[in-house]
Amino acid sequence: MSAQDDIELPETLSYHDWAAAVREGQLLGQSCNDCDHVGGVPSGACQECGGRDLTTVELPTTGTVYTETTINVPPEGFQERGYQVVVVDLGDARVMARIVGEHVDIGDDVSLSGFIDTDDDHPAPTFEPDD
Amino acid sequence: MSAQDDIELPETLSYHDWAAAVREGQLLGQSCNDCDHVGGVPSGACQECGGRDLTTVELPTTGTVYTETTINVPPEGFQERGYQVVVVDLGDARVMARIVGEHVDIGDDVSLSGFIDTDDDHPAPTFEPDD
Amino acid sequence: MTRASVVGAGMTKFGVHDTPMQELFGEAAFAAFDDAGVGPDEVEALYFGNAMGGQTENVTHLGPQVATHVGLAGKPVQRYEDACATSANAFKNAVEAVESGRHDVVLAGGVERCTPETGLDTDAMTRIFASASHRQYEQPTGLTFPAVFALLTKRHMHEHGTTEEQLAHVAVKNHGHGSLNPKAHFGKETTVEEALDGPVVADPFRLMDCCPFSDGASAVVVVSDDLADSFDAPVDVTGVGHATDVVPLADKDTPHVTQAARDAATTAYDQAAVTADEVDFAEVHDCFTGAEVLASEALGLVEDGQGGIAAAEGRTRRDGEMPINASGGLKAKGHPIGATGTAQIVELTKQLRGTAGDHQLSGVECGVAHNLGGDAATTVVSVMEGRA
Amino acid sequence: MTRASVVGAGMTKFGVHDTPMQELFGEAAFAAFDDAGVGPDEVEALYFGNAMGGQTENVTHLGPQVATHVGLAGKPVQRYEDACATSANAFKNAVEAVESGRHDVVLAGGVERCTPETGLDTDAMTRIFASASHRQYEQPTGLTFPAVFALLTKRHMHEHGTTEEQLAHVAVKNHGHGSLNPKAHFGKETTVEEALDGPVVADPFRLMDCCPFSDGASAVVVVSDDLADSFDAPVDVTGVGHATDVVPLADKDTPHVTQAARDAATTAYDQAAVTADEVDFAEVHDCFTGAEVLASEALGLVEDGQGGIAAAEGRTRRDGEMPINASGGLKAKGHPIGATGTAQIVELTKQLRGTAGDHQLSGVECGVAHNLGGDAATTVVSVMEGRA
Ligand SMILES: [Zn+2]
Ligand SMILES: [Zn+2]
Repeated sequence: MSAQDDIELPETLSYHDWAAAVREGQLLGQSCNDCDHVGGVPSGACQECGGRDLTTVELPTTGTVYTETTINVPPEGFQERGYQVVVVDLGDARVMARIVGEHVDIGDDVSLSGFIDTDDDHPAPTFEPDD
Repeated sequence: MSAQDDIELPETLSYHDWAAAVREGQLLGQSCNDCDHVGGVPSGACQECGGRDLTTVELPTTGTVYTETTINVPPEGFQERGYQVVVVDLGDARVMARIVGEHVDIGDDVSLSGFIDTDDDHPAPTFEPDD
Repeated sequence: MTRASVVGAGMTKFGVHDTPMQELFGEAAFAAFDDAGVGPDEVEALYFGNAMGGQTENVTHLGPQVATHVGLAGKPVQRYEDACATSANAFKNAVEAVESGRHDVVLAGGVERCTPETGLDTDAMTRIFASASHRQYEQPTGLTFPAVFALLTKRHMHEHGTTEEQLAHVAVKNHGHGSLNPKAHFGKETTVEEALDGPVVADPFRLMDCCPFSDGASAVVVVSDDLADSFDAPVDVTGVGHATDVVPLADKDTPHVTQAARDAATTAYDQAAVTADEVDFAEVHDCFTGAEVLASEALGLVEDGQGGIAAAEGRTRRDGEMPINASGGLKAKGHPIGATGTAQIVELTKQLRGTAGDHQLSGVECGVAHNLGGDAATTVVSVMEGRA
Repeated sequence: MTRASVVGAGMTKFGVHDTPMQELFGEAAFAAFDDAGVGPDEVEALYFGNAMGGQTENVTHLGPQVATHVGLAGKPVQRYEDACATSANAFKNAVEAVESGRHDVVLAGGVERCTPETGLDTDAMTRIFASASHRQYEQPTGLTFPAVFALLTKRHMHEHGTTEEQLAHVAVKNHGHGSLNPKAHFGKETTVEEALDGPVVADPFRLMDCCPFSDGASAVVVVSDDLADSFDAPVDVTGVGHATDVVPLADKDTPHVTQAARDAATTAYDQAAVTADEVDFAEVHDCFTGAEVLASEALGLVEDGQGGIAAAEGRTRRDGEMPINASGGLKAKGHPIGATGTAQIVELTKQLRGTAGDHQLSGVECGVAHNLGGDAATTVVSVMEGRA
């Protein structure tokens, strides 16, 4: 049973909705009612056709690593070094996320595992490698 | 005897020269060799005619208050409140400065009294009212 | 002569918004699209204003972000920053882009977040606003932006006898105007007594002499003269003047005359072939009450030295001979820095169409917008007229 | 077709400067004035780029400040910010201003200070650079700019087999080029071994894959086609393409193809009526070695997937078939953000005139500049050709 059955998805997806969902272990995107394009983060208009008739959709929480890098020189506000940032391909859409746990390579299967909010209360989803 | 007799004035006036002079109790400006306009702070070109043939000049250290205000809501980095900032008319040129000592009004006579450098090592000249 | 036409205009309410800048801008841009009846596919470029997102929220390269949000990804996007004149400068460049035939339809607008919703307190924001003064020759004195305009206003008071009461009348007038504008940050009237009783920020300015810290966005769809008639309600841009002045302010010839405003106005009036007498109303940059006094004189709407008196006598009230800031102005409508310039264009558009609602002026055919940046060293003056 | 001509070009040495931005900019602007043989009275407007002065030094409204310094106070000034594509965007708008007849002679240029001379350490500057990534959807992961291009490059390596050795060859080549350019930040050659031995910043990028933090300024005098012949050594701007892409990068169709660069190049080549084959040399935005690989492919100078191989084989070296970054590029010449775009135009101007000195290429008649901003979501591509 997916979370989609339990909670009401917002009609117009805002950053605040998206961030609240990340904190609840859910990734929200938008599907265009004109061209079926799916966007991985909230937008006012479809990236494919510019349409504004968008439906909020729950994105899968598992996917594969599309690309990745390990950061050894972090920005101010991030204490640790050697963390891995990835773009995860979720099928219809992609999201950027932090990896927790073992290092992953392009093509590896990963699952949503939680979030970090070290950056001034802005949450970022975290993924971990599947066994 | 003015300081001008003692020290060599820089041929091309830079901010660093100006700031060093402020720390030494001296105000440096530039006189245009084409139109005689005097600028109150270093510039690459004359404000009047655009000419670049400028001579560094020592400005008077006494003048009258051209305009003034007292600031009760300071920016971050300035602790005190209720300080007075003025534009001083030095004759050929004007400079912005901080007042130390008694409050002054437009038209009052003031003299260069030193400098403050509370702002990240950038000096600002200070003036005080003449008796 | 028509240089370009505004065919769509939109803005958010100015005030406190806990919303990322792209979403705020989207609200204004979509309102402008809908007003014009265009979709993003018809819009060829974005001329975008944001003054301080880098400092307030660590956001740069915001142009393509907001373009993505409104469906314009792919198109050329340029961000302008000229302190408080940020989006008027974007608008000027948008007008030139359609006038020259470079583009047919463009979007111009701006967004800013200045309220404590960004996490920054008054001291921090006061320092950020001070970044528009000279880093080497002004900021080290502890100068603030209220103080910049206080220095100009004090000299004006000295030369012309302008009084604190007259300044208070500007605030009272603009709060009165703002109370009729549902988009305004402040919806409440005030009194001269109340204004004169407020705490001093930088004398002669008390709290009520200063515009608020606001969040908001505004946007307009700008098209070429040729295309304008194919839209429902075009309003013509007949002049846009843009001038600068010497920085720092102590080096200006006569700081309080705001020469850049005079130069920009001369250019704009010449282009539009109008005189100040033919202007029916104006939106001017009243970041502080004294700034409105200086602007009303620089634009020739009031005689030199008479700006304070005109306000006190009600001549610049919405029922006076020369209504100034019928929207409430920056003072009451609010001042989300990068959104202010195009918000003035939104206001002119609505007034000239007769669709300003409760704060509509009657019988207006020619309006002027005056948006300044820094210590008035950047000024953009725009003349708009109803399409014949 | 000639859209505009560059008749004067100047830049500071890129490197470490303990000098306020107006003075740095002045050095470049005066060099451009002198090269063109114009004074400030003949220059009608300033199109100015600065990316992050607000964040690094609490300086905004810098346009009128630098204008004052170079004798242009009074004239219209507009500041552009599009992250690392800041001054290319200023240049584009300058070209359009003279092409349309709005102005006859304008100055375009930019300045930036990024070194620890500003008082900011690596962590602070890394956060400031990250401001060009998405505040809500990218920065919270701890993303940095080396990491942005690492993500693009890693995917390119995955799809095309590009190797770290090939990336190192880009660094070695550009350091070799930079050693011939007295304006370059780095004057020292390096080796593949040395490059592969450096500490990892964001894999696959080691220290030598990354451009330095630099201070510097650049400026060019741009005039209309009609006026160009009255100057000594005009170089024609025959195409300028400007495109954007979706932000954030995860939402881009295929991030590592840098579609905005392909779109901008198509526009620029079409305007110039040239094909990539007719290009003799290019300055591309090699903020990281991988970025040069992506750019060389996006511009069609190298086949898709061959960017790394081409560098390793010396095909993009100054003595190769398609010299890329003969100036040293961002990698060795340096990358004072807001100065980089017009510095590429300075380089093209000098190469096409045959006055580049020790790093002059032989027989070049058509050059391309590629300046990107953010995660390549802004790209400006310019084609320049010697005047017939
Ligand atoms: Zn769609
Ligand atoms: Zn002169």
